[in-house]
Amino acid sequence: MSQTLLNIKNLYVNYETDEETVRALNGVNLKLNKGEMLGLVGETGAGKTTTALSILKLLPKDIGIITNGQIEFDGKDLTKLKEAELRNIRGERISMIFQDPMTSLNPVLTVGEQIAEVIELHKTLDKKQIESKVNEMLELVGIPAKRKKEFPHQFSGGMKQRVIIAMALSCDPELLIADEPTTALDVTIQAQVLNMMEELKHKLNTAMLLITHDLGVVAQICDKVAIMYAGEIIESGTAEDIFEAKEHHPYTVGLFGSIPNLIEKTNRLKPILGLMPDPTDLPQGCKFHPRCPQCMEICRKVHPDDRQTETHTIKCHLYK
Amino acid sequence: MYKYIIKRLMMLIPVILGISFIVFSIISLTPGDPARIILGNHASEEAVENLRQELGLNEPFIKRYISYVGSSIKGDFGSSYRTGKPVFEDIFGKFPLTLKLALFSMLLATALGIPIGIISAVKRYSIIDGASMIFALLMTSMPSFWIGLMLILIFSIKLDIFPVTGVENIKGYVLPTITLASFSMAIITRMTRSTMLEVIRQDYVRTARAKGASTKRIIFKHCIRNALIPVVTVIGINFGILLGGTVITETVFALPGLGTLLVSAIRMKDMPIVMGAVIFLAIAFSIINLLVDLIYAVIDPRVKAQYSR
Amino acid sequence: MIKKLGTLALTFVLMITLALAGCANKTADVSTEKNKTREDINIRLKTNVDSLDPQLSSNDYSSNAILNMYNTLVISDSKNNILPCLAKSWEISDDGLTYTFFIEENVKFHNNKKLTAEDVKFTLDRALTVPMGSTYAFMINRTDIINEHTVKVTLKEPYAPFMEYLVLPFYAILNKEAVTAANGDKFANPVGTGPFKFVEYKDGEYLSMTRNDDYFKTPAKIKDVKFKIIIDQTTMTMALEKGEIDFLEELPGAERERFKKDKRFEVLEYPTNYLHYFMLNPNIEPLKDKRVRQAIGYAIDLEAAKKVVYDGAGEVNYTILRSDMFGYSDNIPRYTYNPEKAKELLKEAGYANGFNLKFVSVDTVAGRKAPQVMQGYLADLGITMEIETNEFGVYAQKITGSDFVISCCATLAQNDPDTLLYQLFYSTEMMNMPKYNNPEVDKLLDLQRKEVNEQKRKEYIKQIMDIVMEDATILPYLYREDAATYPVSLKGVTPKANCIHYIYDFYWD
Amino acid sequence: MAEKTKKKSFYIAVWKRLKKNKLAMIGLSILIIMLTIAVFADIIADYDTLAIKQNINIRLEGVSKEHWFGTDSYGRDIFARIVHGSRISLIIGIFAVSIPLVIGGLIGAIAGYFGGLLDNILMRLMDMLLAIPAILLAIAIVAALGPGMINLLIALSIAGIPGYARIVKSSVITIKDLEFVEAAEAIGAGTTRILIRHILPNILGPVIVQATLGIASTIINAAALSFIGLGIQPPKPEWGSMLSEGREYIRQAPHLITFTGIAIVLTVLSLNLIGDGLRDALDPRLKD
Amino acid sequence: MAQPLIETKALKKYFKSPSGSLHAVDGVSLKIDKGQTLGIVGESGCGKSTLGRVIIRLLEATAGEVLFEGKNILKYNRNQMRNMRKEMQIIFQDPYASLNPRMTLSEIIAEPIKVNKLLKNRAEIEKRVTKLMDTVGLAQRLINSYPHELDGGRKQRIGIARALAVEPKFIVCDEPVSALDVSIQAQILNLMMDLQEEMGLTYMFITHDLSVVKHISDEIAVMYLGQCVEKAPSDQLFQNPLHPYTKALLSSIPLPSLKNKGNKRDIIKGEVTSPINPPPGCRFAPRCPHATEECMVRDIELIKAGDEHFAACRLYGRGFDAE
Repeated sequence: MSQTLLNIKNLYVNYETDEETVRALNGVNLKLNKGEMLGLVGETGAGKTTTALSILKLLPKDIGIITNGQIEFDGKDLTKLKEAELRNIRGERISMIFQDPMTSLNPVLTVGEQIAEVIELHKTLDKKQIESKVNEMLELVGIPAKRKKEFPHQFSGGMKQRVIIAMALSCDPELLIADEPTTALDVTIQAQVLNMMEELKHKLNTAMLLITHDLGVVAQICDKVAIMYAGEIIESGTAEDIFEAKEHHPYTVGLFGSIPNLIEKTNRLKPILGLMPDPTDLPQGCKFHPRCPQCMEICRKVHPDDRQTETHTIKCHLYK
Repeated sequence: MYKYIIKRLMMLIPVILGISFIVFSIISLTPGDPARIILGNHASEEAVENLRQELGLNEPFIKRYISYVGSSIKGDFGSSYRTGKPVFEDIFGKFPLTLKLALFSMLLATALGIPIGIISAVKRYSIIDGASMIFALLMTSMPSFWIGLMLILIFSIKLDIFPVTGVENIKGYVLPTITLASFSMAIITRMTRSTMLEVIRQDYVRTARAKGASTKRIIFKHCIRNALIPVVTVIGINFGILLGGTVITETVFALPGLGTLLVSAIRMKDMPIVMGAVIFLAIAFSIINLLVDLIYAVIDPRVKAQYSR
Repeated sequence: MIKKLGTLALTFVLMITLALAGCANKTADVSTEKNKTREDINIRLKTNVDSLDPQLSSNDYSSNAILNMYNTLVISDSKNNILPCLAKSWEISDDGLTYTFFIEENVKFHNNKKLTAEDVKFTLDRALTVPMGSTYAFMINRTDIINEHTVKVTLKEPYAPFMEYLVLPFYAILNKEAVTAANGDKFANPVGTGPFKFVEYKDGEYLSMTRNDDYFKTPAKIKDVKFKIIIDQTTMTMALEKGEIDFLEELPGAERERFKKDKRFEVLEYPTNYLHYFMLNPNIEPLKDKRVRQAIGYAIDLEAAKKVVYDGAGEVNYTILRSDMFGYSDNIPRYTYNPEKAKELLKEAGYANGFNLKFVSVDTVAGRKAPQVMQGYLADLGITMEIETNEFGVYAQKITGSDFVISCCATLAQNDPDTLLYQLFYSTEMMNMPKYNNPEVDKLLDLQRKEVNEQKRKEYIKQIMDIVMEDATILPYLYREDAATYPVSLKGVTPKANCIHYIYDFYWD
Repeated sequence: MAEKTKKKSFYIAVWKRLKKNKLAMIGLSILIIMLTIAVFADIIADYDTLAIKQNINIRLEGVSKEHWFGTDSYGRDIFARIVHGSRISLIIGIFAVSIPLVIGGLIGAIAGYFGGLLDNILMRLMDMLLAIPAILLAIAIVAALGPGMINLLIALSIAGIPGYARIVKSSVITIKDLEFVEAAEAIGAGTTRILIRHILPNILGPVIVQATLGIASTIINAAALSFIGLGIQPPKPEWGSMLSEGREYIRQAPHLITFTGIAIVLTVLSLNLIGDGLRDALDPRLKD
Repeated sequence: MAQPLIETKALKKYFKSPSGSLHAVDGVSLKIDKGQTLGIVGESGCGKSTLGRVIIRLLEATAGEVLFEGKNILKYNRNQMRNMRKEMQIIFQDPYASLNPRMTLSEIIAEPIKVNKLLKNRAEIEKRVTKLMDTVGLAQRLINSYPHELDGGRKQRIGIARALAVEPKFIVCDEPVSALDVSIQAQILNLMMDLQEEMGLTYMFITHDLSVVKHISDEIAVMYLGQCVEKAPSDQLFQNPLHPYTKALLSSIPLPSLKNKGNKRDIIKGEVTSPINPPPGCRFAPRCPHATEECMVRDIELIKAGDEHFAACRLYGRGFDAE
């Protein structure tokens, strides 16, 4: 079992504005080993992005607050670090890429400058060394080095995402957090980018936390999977546990039921009824109970804890 | 790029023709006879009459306009009824003072406006934000002549630091510059603050933070350049207005700028001066707008791409 | 980080103000000791110079300033006596038609050409052709050269105040050669014989001159004269206080006590010949009826009005002629403040409950204030008056076209009342804007103009005054009182009713 | 989960956000005070006896019990004149904004919605008006038509038209391409219905902000025009002309200037504060 | 075979752009029978949205015909077009931008009725609105709420109710579920299929999501750079894709199962070429592994390559001398 790189224990995060308090994360536990790719799956508002942002403490200033829990990275608890120490980790040891490539690059700076910036921040290299590193990274992601003088608006969506990935990996970080990296791209371009990310994972041995709502993407490139609902991880395990095991959390069953199957012809989908819970007043007990077809009396009152098999955990009273 | 500049300058011609017609009609179709004004109410009727003849004021309005346009195309903008000197000699006599005043006050307004705007955006809802907003609002809320008078009272009379009038030496420029700058500074501060707030929320700022860049570096390297693009327009427009010479400040500080010349020309119905000055200002205003657009292209590569096609 | 940005902004601002303040020396101090060595003087000029050629200027303030570069044949002292200048002496024929002037010999122009009778003839002949000629030279018929230094001028008909006219800047003697070369350019380099030579004129800023060392009399004591153009009154008083200007003529009434109490300054108050008066149009209802016009005369307390409009400066004039003018007598009828009589007259005229009228005014300090005071007093009689403050251009056009019911005006009188009465009451006279037409008055005016015997002439003037005051088309108000203000160390300033101050006489002691 | 069925309109949401902005509230309270003064001017101080009646012998008196703000150079009570002056200034402010708002708004809407040649011509016209400095245009008009309230309004309104035309045009262009406008076309709604029901209600935000700031700058411009003698005809009390009258006595009777100046600054400041507050409230994105 | 409800013939739509003319829709011929759903699938920039808008004349076509029940509606004048509006409707992708934020729910749904004067008095309209809300599954208590108070799913239901208000026969659905979460997406798809069965509606369903298009469509047309490259019944298309682009498209979809994880799949290289002044011939040629110069000569029509299965590719016969 490779060595644990990231270990999130019992993480609680609230968004406090003067009108209301949004309880975004409610006790998240997550473990990621070196060189491993974990898929974090969930619908809008499940708390995927909040989890990612709290690792690097990029939550909106004095509004997104970590109220409880630790985030251990390579032995150190990130939640306790001061801003200066965190800054050294961001971009060098952990880097992050975001969903919409169109707006993630600064329109007025050349692509080369923006990649060089992260190297300047963390590595003490002279100008020539930095330039050659920039060229190397661009070639790595399949973009001709001579285009480093061009501006973001001269690249297509797919190309921009490659630049962003090159930028994130240019300091050879141990962990890359990718928040829905290919959602905004077309299917064919998404395929190209996912292939590239898989190759880079093997070549640079970078651990990756891939956040997405597309179970297909998770199946294709992830080693382990965690499914989030209303700020909690309700099921996690290896890809085999999630895609091939028999027992599943009712929400996971509902998710798979909502996706049209490409192979057989199904007449009607089996969607999950009702709506996502309101994060300002979450239901008692199991947060999924209002929408759960197998809801029992206990589910309404008692919060279920993890039923742990060797690698597969499910947070549901059905599987005591 | 040059094709674009020439096209923009070509577009200037219809605008100038339009303006010249509007101003020409306002001045000539309204009461008040220039000849009588020049000779005063003592002069006899026939003295006024042959001066009218001399200045060609008796021809119908349209004929005078056409002859005016005809001669101005050839470069002859006529000479002032009052001084008899060619129009642009008077205008260029007064223009350097107004230009200096406009430059100094725009410099001061930008030097103060932008940093305060940035600080109050970065430290939103803090005391600095509140204080700078109140200060900016106060400046726009006070009539400029009131500010001017107060400045003279305090700095010239009581503290005796700056002169009341006259711009022989540089000290004469201080109080008028502060008066003029107060208004544009307020606008620049508010504009910078709102664009900075906009830029701070952009995704690429979040990417920069994820790269481990400090807030200071993000503000200087990423935010300011993007935030300044719309601010440049505001500075351009304000500079154009200042070039028109602010009559009020010039009256209070007894500075013979373009504004005073133009207002007294309007009152005296000195048509050639009014037309010359308005056309000169229109050209200056359009050139400034063109410069603003070119600066746009320098700052924002997306805009440059548009022009070079 | 933010602190750094803040300090950056503050240092930037301090740097600018210091740079602007630092590189200039402290302005001249007003205190007296340093003045010993002073040889320059800054004088406030109220308007732009509209022409450096005195005959082409229509603005009194501007022509009074440029007069210092020229000389007239004769000048006047503070008591309005006519003294010789370029004309050593002169003879007037018995019938008052011909005037012979004997010119000073060794006078040189600034282009050091000698002054000859030819220059004088050229000046007087040109006076008839220029536009302003109709206002100032209507009485001259011909000018003949007797010899190199003697000139004979013949008038169209005898005109007593002619000598007073020769004092005006319009009659400054020009250099024939220079003026013909300039051919009508108002701003060509002026060539005069005056105590000061032209240096530079920057439109809207200043007019500067320097001492003419080979002046035909002893050269002026002051070397450099600079007329600074400051239009705004408030700015003017502050500039005086700061020492940026050393002499101004019209200190506003509000500031007089303050400056009188201030021992650094001297305030010299004197009445001028500028008569301010209201004009009532007798040809337009409701002022057609004489009694209504008289009622308006009685309705206004001119003493109180003076306090508002001129802050108490000057003394009210009820009789058009000033007490020191020829032909004045105490029993000229006048309209003192008498509201009851005014109401009575209105009732008689059938306007018991008042009427509406519009005051056509001009955008000057007096032009804005006087009508407002009248408005207040007329309101007491139930008369509602609307005030229309116009641009000078529009105002001039309206009054010269007598397109007004009631308006205000001012004119420069002379000691001899002939011009004043002629302008205000003669039916064909252009300045008679209310278009007052009384053949009786016309006859009397002609008689007094020709009458050489002073006693008879006074008699005629008395009769004229009785009629015109009765008709009340002109309601006199006051002769404007100027207040020349200057540092105590400046000497040689004398009261000048015609507002012509010769800088030549000024000196720092 | 009880869903509120009350008709919680968009404007109530805006009001809730505005209420949180302290500065805007200060501005609003000042404005309300000014408005009440303007509306009840006759009750607070009688127009004829105090604001107009001249009383030469109590001229230029300082602050006193009967005359809270002292008297002016004609002996009239300054407090009364400021009170009645507020009515005139606010009327000028409101009219000199609403007229160009309607005209400029129409031009902007037409230019923005139809685009093409019409847009070009109209915008060139606006450029012309904009190229002539606003205050000079106003002076030319007042000098031409003569001073007086109506001409002052005309002068200030003409200068305001291009500003509103541009704001409305840019907002219309952004709204025009949104899908709910296409949906309206799809159900057969005519152009006028789309303009009135769909586009205009959605461009109110920036226009209201510009209007409040517009009233503020109009009051200052009116004062400036009076300062150079082109303002309202006496004896009507207008802040600008009161200020320029008082200027002469700045050293001898400063109270003439101070109180009127403060009145102008307070009113204009309150309008600016509200304008800024509205801009934040109407654009929810600005809220973090 | 009954006359198709809607049919397009060589439909073209070109836009003027600063550097040439943009061929958004470049000669598309399709037909949809009554009660059927035609899926239009393709990547961004292939012109699928423009096609939908041109058919219901939100955008004016540059060339070609659109036959609704046999009649070419492009020739209709304003009034004819006004009652055509009642027959054809559209549903949009972005729930936030497709509803006027200043109008309440009932106003939005009632507007089509009022504009087309279908019902006169208020009570009848009110009744119609509540009935429509039931059909699309909206709770009655939301009648007075504003769009900004509702989530994406409910807003999309309002869009559908608005479209149904005029009882149309044909609805263009422009990516109606792409902006929704998977669970909400499933609810809306089920609703649309139920409505189709109940009211016999005909859909043109535009999307970039292949799994969604397979589920809802009877027939699917694949578009690339303004042209229809393949058209077939949905099962045939997925079991036996013919056009190289369709093959590449299907193979690049990540499947939510581990069956063929890890084995190399042939994904296409490069990026979509520019639609401005496109060269003649097959648009996919620059990226197609089987491309030869023949592909670059002239535009290739849809060639019949099976029962109702057409592909615009040289591999399936000489496309340009039509049999």
